[in-house]
Amino acid sequence: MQTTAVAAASKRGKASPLTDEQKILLFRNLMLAMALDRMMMRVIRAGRMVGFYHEGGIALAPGVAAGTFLRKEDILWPHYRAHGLAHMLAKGIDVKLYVAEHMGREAGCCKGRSSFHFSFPQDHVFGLSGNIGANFPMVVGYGFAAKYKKTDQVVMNCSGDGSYGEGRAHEALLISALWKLPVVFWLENNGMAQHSGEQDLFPGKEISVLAAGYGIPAMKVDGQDLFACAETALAAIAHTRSGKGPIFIECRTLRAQEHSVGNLNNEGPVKRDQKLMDEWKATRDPLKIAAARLIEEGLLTETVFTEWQAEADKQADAMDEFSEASPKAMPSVEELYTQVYAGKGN
Amino acid sequence: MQTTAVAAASKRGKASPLTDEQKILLFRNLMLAMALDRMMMRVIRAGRMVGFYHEGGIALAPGVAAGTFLRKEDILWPHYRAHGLAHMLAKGIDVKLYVAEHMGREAGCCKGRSSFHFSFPQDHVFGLSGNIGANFPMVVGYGFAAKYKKTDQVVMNCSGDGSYGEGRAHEALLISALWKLPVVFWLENNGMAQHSGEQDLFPGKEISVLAAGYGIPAMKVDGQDLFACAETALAAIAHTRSGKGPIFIECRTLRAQEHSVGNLNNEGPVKRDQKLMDEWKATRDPLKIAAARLIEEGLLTETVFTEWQAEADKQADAMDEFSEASPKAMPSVEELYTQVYAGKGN
Amino acid sequence: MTDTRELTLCEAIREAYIDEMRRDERVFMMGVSIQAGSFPHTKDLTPEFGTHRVVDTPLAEPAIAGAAIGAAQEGLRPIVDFMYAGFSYYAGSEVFMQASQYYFLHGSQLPLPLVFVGTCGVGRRVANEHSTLPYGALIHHPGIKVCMPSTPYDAKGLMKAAIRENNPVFFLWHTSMMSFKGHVPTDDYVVPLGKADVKREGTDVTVLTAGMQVHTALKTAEKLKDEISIEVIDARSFEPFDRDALFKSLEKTTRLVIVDEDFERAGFSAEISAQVMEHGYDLLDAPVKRVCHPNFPIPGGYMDVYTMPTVEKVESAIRDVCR
Amino acid sequence: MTDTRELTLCEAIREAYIDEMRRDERVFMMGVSIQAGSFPHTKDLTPEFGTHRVVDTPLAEPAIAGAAIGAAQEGLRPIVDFMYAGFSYYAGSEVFMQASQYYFLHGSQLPLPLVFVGTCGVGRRVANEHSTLPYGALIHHPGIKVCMPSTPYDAKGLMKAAIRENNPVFFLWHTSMMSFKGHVPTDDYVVPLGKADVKREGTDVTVLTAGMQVHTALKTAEKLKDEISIEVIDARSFEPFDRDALFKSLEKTTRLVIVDEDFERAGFSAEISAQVMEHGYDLLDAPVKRVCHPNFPIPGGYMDVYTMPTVEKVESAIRDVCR
Ligand SMILES: Cc1ncc(C[n+]2csc(CCOP(=O)(O)OP(=O)(O)O)c2C)c(N)n1
Ligand SMILES: Cc1ncc(C[n+]2csc(CCOP(=O)(O)OP(=O)(O)O)c2C)c(N)n1
Ligand SMILES: [Mg+2]
Ligand SMILES: [Mg+2]
Repeated sequence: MQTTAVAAASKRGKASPLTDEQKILLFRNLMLAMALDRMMMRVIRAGRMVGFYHEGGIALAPGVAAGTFLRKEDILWPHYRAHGLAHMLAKGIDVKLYVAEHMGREAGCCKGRSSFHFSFPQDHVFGLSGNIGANFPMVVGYGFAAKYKKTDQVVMNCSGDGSYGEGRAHEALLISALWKLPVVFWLENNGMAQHSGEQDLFPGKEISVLAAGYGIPAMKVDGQDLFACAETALAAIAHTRSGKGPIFIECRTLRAQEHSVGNLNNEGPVKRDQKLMDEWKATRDPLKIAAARLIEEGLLTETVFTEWQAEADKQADAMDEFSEASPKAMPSVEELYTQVYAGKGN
Repeated sequence: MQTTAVAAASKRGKASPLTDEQKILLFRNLMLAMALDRMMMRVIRAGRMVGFYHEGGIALAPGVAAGTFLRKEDILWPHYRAHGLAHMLAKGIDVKLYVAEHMGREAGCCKGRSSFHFSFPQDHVFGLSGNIGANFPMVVGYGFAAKYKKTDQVVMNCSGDGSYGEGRAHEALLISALWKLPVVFWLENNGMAQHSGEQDLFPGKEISVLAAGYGIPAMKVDGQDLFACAETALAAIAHTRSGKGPIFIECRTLRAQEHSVGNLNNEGPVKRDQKLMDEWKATRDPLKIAAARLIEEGLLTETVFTEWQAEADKQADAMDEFSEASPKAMPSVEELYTQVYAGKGN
Repeated sequence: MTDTRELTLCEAIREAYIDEMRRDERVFMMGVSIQAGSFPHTKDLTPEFGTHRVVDTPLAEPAIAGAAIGAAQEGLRPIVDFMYAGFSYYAGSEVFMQASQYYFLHGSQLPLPLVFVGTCGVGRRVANEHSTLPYGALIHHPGIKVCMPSTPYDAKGLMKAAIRENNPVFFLWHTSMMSFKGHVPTDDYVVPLGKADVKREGTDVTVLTAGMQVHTALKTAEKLKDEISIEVIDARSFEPFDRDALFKSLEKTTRLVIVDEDFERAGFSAEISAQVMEHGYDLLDAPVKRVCHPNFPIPGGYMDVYTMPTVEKVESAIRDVCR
Repeated sequence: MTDTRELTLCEAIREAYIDEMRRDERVFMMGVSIQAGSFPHTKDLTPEFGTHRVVDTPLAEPAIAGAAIGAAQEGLRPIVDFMYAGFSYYAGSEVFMQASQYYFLHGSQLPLPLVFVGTCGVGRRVANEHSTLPYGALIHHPGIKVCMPSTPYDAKGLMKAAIRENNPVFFLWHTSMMSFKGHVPTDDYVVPLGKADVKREGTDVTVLTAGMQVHTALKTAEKLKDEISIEVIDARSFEPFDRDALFKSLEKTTRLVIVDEDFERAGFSAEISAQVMEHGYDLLDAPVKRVCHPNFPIPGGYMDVYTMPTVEKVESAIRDVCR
């Protein structure tokens, strides 16, 4: 029953367990994730998306960190913010199929019918759900299956502070601890759920304190610090992969914009402070923070930054184009009726 | 965020905050509760009960303690074991109407139609539910109402260790802490839920450790020690009544018999140890423990014990007779159809 | 004569809240992010009523649904807003079994005045939980009343009736109708639960429907007006259901089409068809037809154009029953 | 010829578990107190299969329902026993929306082979959660198959079919039938989901029913045999429903009574009545009649004698349709 506050790893400089290659990979993943987030915002603003989009903004470092070190067979439940694009691209998933899904296209990963509640079964990613907190019961099943099959799969279970209001979170924490399931409870705590601030959501500030009640070790990390998040993810994955049972990670991050496109941006009845959010964007942008660190370490130059950035934007745009090129998925009712049940069992 | 292990008060002897009158009241309440439990067992074994009965046995001290100091307007959710009879009679409720309910009689508190999922609205007792854990969402409502109406009502929320598996428990703990609701989380932990032992139910031994995660103070008490339970109840009620928000009490008790009448008595696949249970009955019977203490303190003699015992048994039998004398409730379908909705609103 | 103004559906609901919270101190509201107004019907209520009567809750649907029951038992009159009605499935036990059944099971002693609110509806392309219309499932479980307005007028009146009702009511509203405008009186009025409304009179065919689909039915009636005279009945409440109004119409038309955005199987339309079978068989000159959501999950994407009731589908059903 | 023995309904289910767990390593079971056997169908399975395949869980229905989905997505074939089916309402979202809808919504790529099990039924006088038969509510939500046996033979065969099925199945069994005995083959067989069974042939009236009520129907048929020839059809699965079998029978009898222990409103019987209205209108010589649980919560106490379908009520419905 230990609660370890991990000192922000970036302060430890060269002591980081991350290799240079890993740092660059993480950095470029974050760059792409943020480029994708901007592209998605353009697409929804242009009215070309079906359904919702929830901007990631400057909150994507935890997702990149959570995804980057997973193996293909590890199970990932991505946080729904920015629709898990950061998590998934970091895991190596071909997310253009998911972009197409957002646009309701035939090329979509779920044939354009899932809205954003998609699945990539072959990549061991099984969703997002319209009901926040739906991950919790499911991860019990993933963790159970890993133990049952005697694999060393890890379950990376990402969700927001809002989701920890649901009783389902308790059930998952309890059962994961009881059965020593390989589940990383990866909390991306931005202190907000829709239009409610943390003072209306949780009695304390740190949700990770819950973990102790179940005997689950917990760590906290600055969610704006990509490399700190990554080091924590490595530690968490190693912990669970070695059979030690679940672990709880609280990444503290920021929501510098409204909940979802076209929404209010309030905390309860009060409008949130735009100046503060602008300041966060200026000073707490994880890409800028990571870039400064890489430059300091001689791993990056301004020129390379600009080059990579252009590449990331191009990649993002290509996904948009790929999606637009695919026809709108509009199967008939008759065809859909054939899709309700899977064929023959065994 | 404090977890206070309350030293068994009985050891503190005269330092107890309980008056002699209170001790005697508690003792006689327990005596009656145990007499009622035996009577209910006779009734169900004789095939005269409709529905279930879950024997209380030697686990009724916490319930008596939880109920005895409540005011009429305080809300009580009784633990379902022994169907809350101990809790309710201690609160001063006319439980013969509930006995009649168990027998499906017209005199039943809910017109004989609730099985054991009764309610005494005028006494601020609103049930038991077929779904274990149903108390948790409801107590949020009771606590909210007390605060909203600015009364100093206390909500005594009694349930077993099994119920704390449900996510609804988390939601109630979280919201009660967040809103500082006057809820006593009164856990009667017998280390069993139906045919599962605690090793299959909770990762640690003490469920009260959960409370710390929400910043809820917690106390533990020996559930076989009536007076220790009572002192803890007094402290818990005082705490919540004074507006300090919720409190968590873990009473450790014992299940010395099967889950419900006619059931197996296993822990998982293994039969429970009958000798151990018999030993508990011999050495851990709360009435015997309390009697010894009262005799030691000069508040009871063997003769008086026998007298009171006979009185309690008579009272219990009278409830059976009262119930038997009432006709079986068998309204027609037409009549029941008039009972679905309440009349005019306001 | 009462004054009326144009209000949106959400503004009309909001006015009902304001009226009833002014009238009765026991009325309060809870939900996730209702203070800001995740939808406009709860926007800006705190300046007048405070955050203790318009309460933001953590995400914990079972707890807030159960809290409504508990608070009602302790004498309050709660309104619990689930945001999307599909989220209420987390509280399946509290909604389907507890709220609806406790009054009866506990001996019909203690009224449970509470209102659950949820938005729903196909056509915004957001799939399952954000679309599901739970009325078919709700009415299967006895003890809870269920309504859904098709106009701002009905929205305000039904909400006021729901809040004054002494029983649990699930008030549904269609997300696509958020900004639908209509005349709403300033004066106090209620639209009673259990009273259908003839939204258009006709003599050849009755179309029974509710919510958003009232408008599909009205458009169809308009389109066919030179050929077939269509009576459009807005059920407004699914439970209690106004069978008298329906049968009165059938006496005239002898033909029935039910238009229902919810899943077809074992839903509201099935029930009405079965009731007509049992109690109105002799009124009919043709079998009842249903136009519903097909029996597959509500997809996201562009498929809603095929899965929703449309003028074409309603027209074709009408032509079928007239054959 | 295959050997048969007399087994109870629970023993028959248990045999299906044993067969299928032997056949397929991916099959496992979870539930509250299933190792001991809170009901006999899971009794004493751990000596052969171990506590890792017959798993006792904490009380946490949403988690174990969701765990079934998760484990199925990861290639296992879970059986989740809710004990009483009414407890599954805690997992309303997992059962009604997620298990049933994910296959379709996720592009019909990944089968979800899982079995939910729950006991239910009126008549043991234990009221709501311990009685509720959720099949009416379940079939309203597309994507999940639902069945309930009326004999030990069907119990074993349906359970084996459910376990081998590549889709979510909710297997219900009636608590009052726990000890019902019947012949069960030792050889491997399945009773396919979606196949009704004519439990008694007749020519005058069809009685469609399932589970425990098959026996009420059979008793009624026996009672009236000299007067009215009654065909008793056991639906066995509510979804998929074997409409062909029903219509074949109706072609002969032209009269239909549906006997359904679940709530009447918007349930299985309503759906079948509506389907007959839509697709079999011309087959009928009288309107379909339903004999169901009345539209009020299932009371405890002695009222079940009035609320359950009985021979008297079924007889009276039969006489009505024969008039
Ligand atoms: C069961 C349920 N309740 C409410 C919602 C509405 N909702 C969607 S996202 C959201 C906020 C979630 O907050 P959090 O988990 O902290 O993620 P964040 O948006 O802050 O990244 C809410 C309330 C929902 N989708 N599902
Ligand atoms: C939601 C739900 N799940 C399971 C059950 C079956 N059940 C009834 S009592 C019980 C055990 C409860 O254990 P606990 O709360 O510890 O009380 P105890 O019986 O030990 O006094 C169980 C599993 C139920 N009634 N409701
Ligand atoms: Mg958040
Ligand atoms: Mg217990």
